Amino acid sequence: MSKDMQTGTPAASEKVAGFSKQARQQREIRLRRRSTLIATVSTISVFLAIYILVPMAPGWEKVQHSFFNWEIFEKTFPTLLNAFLLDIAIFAWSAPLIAIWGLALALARDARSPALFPLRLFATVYNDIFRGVPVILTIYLIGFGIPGLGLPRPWNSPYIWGSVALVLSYSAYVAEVYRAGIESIHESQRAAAKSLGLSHWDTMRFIILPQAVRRVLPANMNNLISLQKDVALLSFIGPVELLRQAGVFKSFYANFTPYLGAALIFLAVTIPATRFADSLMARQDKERR
Amino acid sequence: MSKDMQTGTPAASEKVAGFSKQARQQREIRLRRRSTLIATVSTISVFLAIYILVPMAPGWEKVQHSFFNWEIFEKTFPTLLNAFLLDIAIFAWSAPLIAIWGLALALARDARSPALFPLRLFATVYNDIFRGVPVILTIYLIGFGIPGLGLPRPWNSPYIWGSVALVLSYSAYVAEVYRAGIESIHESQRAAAKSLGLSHWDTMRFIILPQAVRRVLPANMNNLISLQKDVALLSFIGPVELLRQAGVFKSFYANFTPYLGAALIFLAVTIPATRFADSLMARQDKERR
Amino acid sequence: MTYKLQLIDVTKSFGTLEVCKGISFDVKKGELVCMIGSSGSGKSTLLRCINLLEAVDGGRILLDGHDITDPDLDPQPIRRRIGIVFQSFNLFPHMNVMENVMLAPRRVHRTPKAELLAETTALFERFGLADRMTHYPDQLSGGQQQRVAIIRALAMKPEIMLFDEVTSALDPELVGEVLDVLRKLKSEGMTIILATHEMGFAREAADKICFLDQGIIVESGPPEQLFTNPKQARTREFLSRVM
Amino acid sequence: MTYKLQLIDVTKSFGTLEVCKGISFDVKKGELVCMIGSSGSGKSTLLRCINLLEAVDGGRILLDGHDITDPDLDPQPIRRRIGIVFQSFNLFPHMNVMENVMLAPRRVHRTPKAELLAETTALFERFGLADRMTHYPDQLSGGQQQRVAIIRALAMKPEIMLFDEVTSALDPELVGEVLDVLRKLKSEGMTIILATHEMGFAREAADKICFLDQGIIVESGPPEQLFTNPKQARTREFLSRVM
Amino acid sequence: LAAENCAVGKTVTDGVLTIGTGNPAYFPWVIDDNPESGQGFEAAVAYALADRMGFDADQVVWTRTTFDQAIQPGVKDYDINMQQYSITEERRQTIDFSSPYYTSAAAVLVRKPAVEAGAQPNIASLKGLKWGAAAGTTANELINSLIDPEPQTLLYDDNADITEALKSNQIDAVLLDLPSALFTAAVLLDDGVVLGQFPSDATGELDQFGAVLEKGNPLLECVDTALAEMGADGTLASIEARWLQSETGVPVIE
Ligand SMILES: Nc1ncnc2c1ncn2[C@@H]1O[C@H](COP(=O)(O)OP(=O)(O)OP(=O)(O)O)[C@@H](O)[C@H]1O
Ligand SMILES: Nc1ncnc2c1ncn2[C@@H]1O[C@H](COP(=O)(O)OP(=O)(O)OP(=O)(O)O)[C@@H](O)[C@H]1O
Ligand SMILES: [Mg+2]
Ligand SMILES: [Mg+2]
Repeated sequence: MSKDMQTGTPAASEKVAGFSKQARQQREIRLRRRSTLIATVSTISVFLAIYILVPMAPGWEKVQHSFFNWEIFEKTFPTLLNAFLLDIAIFAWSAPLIAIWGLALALARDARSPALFPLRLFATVYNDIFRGVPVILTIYLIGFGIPGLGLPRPWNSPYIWGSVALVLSYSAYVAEVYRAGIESIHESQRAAAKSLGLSHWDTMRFIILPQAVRRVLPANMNNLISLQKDVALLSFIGPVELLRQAGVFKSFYANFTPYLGAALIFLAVTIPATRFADSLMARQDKERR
Repeated sequence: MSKDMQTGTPAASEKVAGFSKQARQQREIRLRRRSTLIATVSTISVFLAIYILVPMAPGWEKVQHSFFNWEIFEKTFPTLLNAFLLDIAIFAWSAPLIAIWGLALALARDARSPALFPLRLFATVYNDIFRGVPVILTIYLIGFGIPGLGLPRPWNSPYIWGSVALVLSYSAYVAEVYRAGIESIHESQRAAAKSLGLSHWDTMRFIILPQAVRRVLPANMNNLISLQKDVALLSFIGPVELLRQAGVFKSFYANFTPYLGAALIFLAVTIPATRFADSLMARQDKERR
Repeated sequence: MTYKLQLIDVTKSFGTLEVCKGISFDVKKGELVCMIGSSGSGKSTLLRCINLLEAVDGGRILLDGHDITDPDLDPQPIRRRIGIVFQSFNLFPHMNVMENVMLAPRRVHRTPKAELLAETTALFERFGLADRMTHYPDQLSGGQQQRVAIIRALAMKPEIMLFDEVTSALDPELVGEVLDVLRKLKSEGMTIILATHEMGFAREAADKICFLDQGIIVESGPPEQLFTNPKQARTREFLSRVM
Repeated sequence: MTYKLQLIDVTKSFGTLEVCKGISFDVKKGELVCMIGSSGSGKSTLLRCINLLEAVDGGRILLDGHDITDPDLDPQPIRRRIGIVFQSFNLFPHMNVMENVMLAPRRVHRTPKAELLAETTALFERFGLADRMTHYPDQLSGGQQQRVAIIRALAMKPEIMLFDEVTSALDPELVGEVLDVLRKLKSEGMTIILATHEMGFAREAADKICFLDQGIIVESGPPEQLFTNPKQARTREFLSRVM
Repeated sequence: LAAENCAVGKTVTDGVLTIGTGNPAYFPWVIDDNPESGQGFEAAVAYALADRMGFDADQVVWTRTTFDQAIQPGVKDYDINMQQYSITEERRQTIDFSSPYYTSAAAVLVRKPAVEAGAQPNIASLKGLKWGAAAGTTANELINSLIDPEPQTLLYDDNADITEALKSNQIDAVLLDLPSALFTAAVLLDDGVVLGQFPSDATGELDQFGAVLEKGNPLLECVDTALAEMGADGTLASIEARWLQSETGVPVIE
């Protein structure tokens, strides 16, 4: 039937043959090549311009000496890398605690029985406070303050109390993310669970949480990336992690190149992590459509 | 018809009268009262317990002296408030710049012509770098580095370059938020605009951006709140704003009460702002359903 | 006592919006009652009230002669006796359909696993989905999903089934398979209340039609009478629009 | 030259998925052609190809005898000659409906404001929406929204109108008002291509029906023939499922 | 450690004297950030002090703390901490100080361009400069009380930051203890100039360095006794002469 129609169509166009698949593909390849060429040329010229113009600034040599000093970079980088292990360690023990405590806070904010009102109030006030105060201030207050209360030796360590400060701060953010996830689960899912006779807690445990936690994974990945960077703030109360080590080198050599090294180390971790979070997010968006 | 049916129904239940609206309401009021009572009692008892038990802790007097020292609070708070004016000023001139530059970056990442590839590449790399490096490092590198290039006096001010560092860092976050907003606009809206013959730029300007910007308002509010807190990091390159002023007092009196004062000032700004952002978000979620 | 379910002057408001303004009707055991009416007339709300997902403001709902709107009653055991299937978002997307079906009996009835598995498999076989038991909801067509939702409700062994426009979100081709399941349930003696826009099905399968408009039952009766000879002007107008 | 639009052996793939496998048909001026077929058969994709929202992989599309698939052509002037209305998400939610309609003529045709206002008002009046011009889309019912979407496309003075299941997302009661608009357009001589599930309307109003299945036109012809006496087994099967 | 020694049982670790210093520790107080060598003024004082208290050199352990860390309240993980802490009444509320081991003049450090622009060692001229100081130190107080400059003073975490701010011309002048000022001018800056120093009667007690101890630490008496002896027998003076540059030649500010 369709064959019939096709031959029945009068060849009215000037281009009787149309554009064959091959012709079309070749044209496309040509177009793409041209684009690539334009892109390459314009990119190279922009970078060349930067490369040539910046060093012409009057203070460039000084800046180069202070910020892009290869000699100092070489000398300090291995130690910096080593100091980064401490960042990783702090991150490694803080992150699970944040996940757990954040979830507990989210559930507390969702508590419905009137007898649990203090719990709900507590969680609300808690989240307000710890999201409202800069992390660095929380670290100062808790990291310096609590040990100042006269705790005996191993228990007054800034590692402990700095991590506690991080956990307290970040769990507030994570709790809000969980809560958003819990609230984003369509009302009908709760209704369906309820109509089957499932209890409030069973509904939470089997229906809402598994979906909510998965849905907010990208948002929590972003929180993790922020955490990885904010671990550096612990340096202000003593622990010699990456940022502090860079600061020590900076003080010692009176040169900022170690900070550049620190920035590179951070980038090496955060860029792949961010990419991963973005791809998670993109995949999720796609699925939802 | 329905009247008929109602009287035709046999009064089979034991409770012939059913629960009248009044009876139901009264029961509900009673229930609600009971809940309120339970809530009040449990809240009060929890706080009472805290109020009585905490001062019995061994180190309480020291804590009170170091953290809740009314005398020092009184002495330092006015100066702290005054220092906060600087935070507000830095925030006030940085925020609009961040909004504009962030939007420009988002549009650059969305650029489609091959000749604009360097722009797209630039925006991508830019966002990766500035989201990957801790803000404090960016502030050090730019706040000290650029003035070191030999700029003449009013142009090398740490206020300027600290703010520039903030703008550069935060616009990367804001750009990502805008981009998510742009991508969240349903494909069909673009298709509808395209099918009407609108150009790429007209589609962006009249169709996509107005919707996207509105949609990401809550997310950007959250960025603003973070910014308000991170303004404090400028203190590391010189400006004596709230956090630094509190630190100076802390060193001077060897007492943490000034930090508590600073925390209170931050909370006074961030809690209402967070509440506002949350309510924006909630309203938006509701609308979308 | 032959009535399975009776609604007596049920009222329900959301804030100032009165959605049900005194609704009364009754359903005998094994009957299939269809509720029709335009969007916003209160059909869904009424079904949610019967399932106790919403608390009524006034009036009574009697299940086997017992008032189930008593606010002192625990709603959970009552809900188990009444199955409901919604228009969409029915299934739990993170579980395969077998887990979807087995969750509630396992948690609520504490049925032993082996017994439950046998029962579930039997149900899936009965409704022609035995080969899909380990699929996830989004791997199934809309019609299959709705059939699984029905199976899930049946697994709790309810005495009444409520259906809220279960075919509205489906492609026209998939409507038939779900309606077939309803026919089968009716033939097996299930008591059914159904809100629907499928006038053809309502006419063919229902024992009674209730036409709702703006929160009241304007007219009700057997389908032949209501469709061929509606008494009320409002009913006539509505039917002319949708048929 | 009597054909307004001709498709000759059009093919289109998404990755490895061949959605159109060589589709040919033609539309005369003033004709109303209906495309029917199950979900995923490629109806929407075909309409999007005609509107140049998707680039075809092979074959040709002739508008008034000129090939519009030439990749060197600027697609914008061609798109203006072809109006399209989608199933949903049609209107721009942040503008009132008058602004929705006036945006494109203002930006593309640069029509002077006064003239445009008069034209737009006339259009709204013609389709019975004169009192809704300052409403926002979400203040209108689905049917009214679709009518505005049609008005918006008409404001660009297109030569052909494409409709992609414009009634599928509507409540059954609202379907009628949109179909009335289509009837009116046809009676005014507009050339129309329509993908639809409304078999009743297709039968009544179409000049030609094309039945698509898995990316090819299985059968096409005048509605009486196709509905009463389909030649292909696949057509018969499809019709039995949806009617 | 002899049983009759006053430090017995009073140190963090028995038989060992733990001394805190900065991270890094700055020249000329500690040379090459290596206090164990005993090189540098504070390192030398520390070993002499330890010796007086009955600890051998190998019984001395160093630990690092930030400036802020050392003056926070609470249990310390060092016995004494020496990093140029000025003794103040306010700080005494929370921590204990030994008697001073050094009295430093407060010196004004600038760069050549400022001198060429007319900066002079008198209050009137200093008032117009843009000042910087280290945040945790008493320098900020001194600037306010002695100079009261017109532009707002900028505060930094450490000397390196201050130096960078000077280099990039964000500030004109900083107030440091004289040895640090001399060192910074000579080593860290190409064109540093120590413009002048304040007479010690102007600065009051703010320029006396003492070792920090935990509040109520019984070791304090021990340390004070030892320091008093070292002052009396000229030990402190000879260490100072060895490690700290002569202060003559820096003009006194009127
Ligand atoms: N939770 C709620 N809060 C406020 N209003 C509600 C709520 N649920 C329903 N309504 C309102 O009650 C009215 C009746 O809604 P209902 O869903 O019962 O109608 P319906 O007959 O099922 O319509 P449809 O055919 O569209 O499903 C509507 O106006 C609706 O907006
Ligand atoms: N942008 C795209 N990328 C990949 N696959 C697509 C895309 N658009 C459509 N498809 C696929 O092409 C096939 C045909 O889709 P199309 O929307 O044209 O069908 P349809 O006949 O309009 O169906 P419906 O009745 O559901 O609207 C489907 O399998 C669909 O998943
Ligand atoms: Mg409904
Ligand atoms: Mg389609």
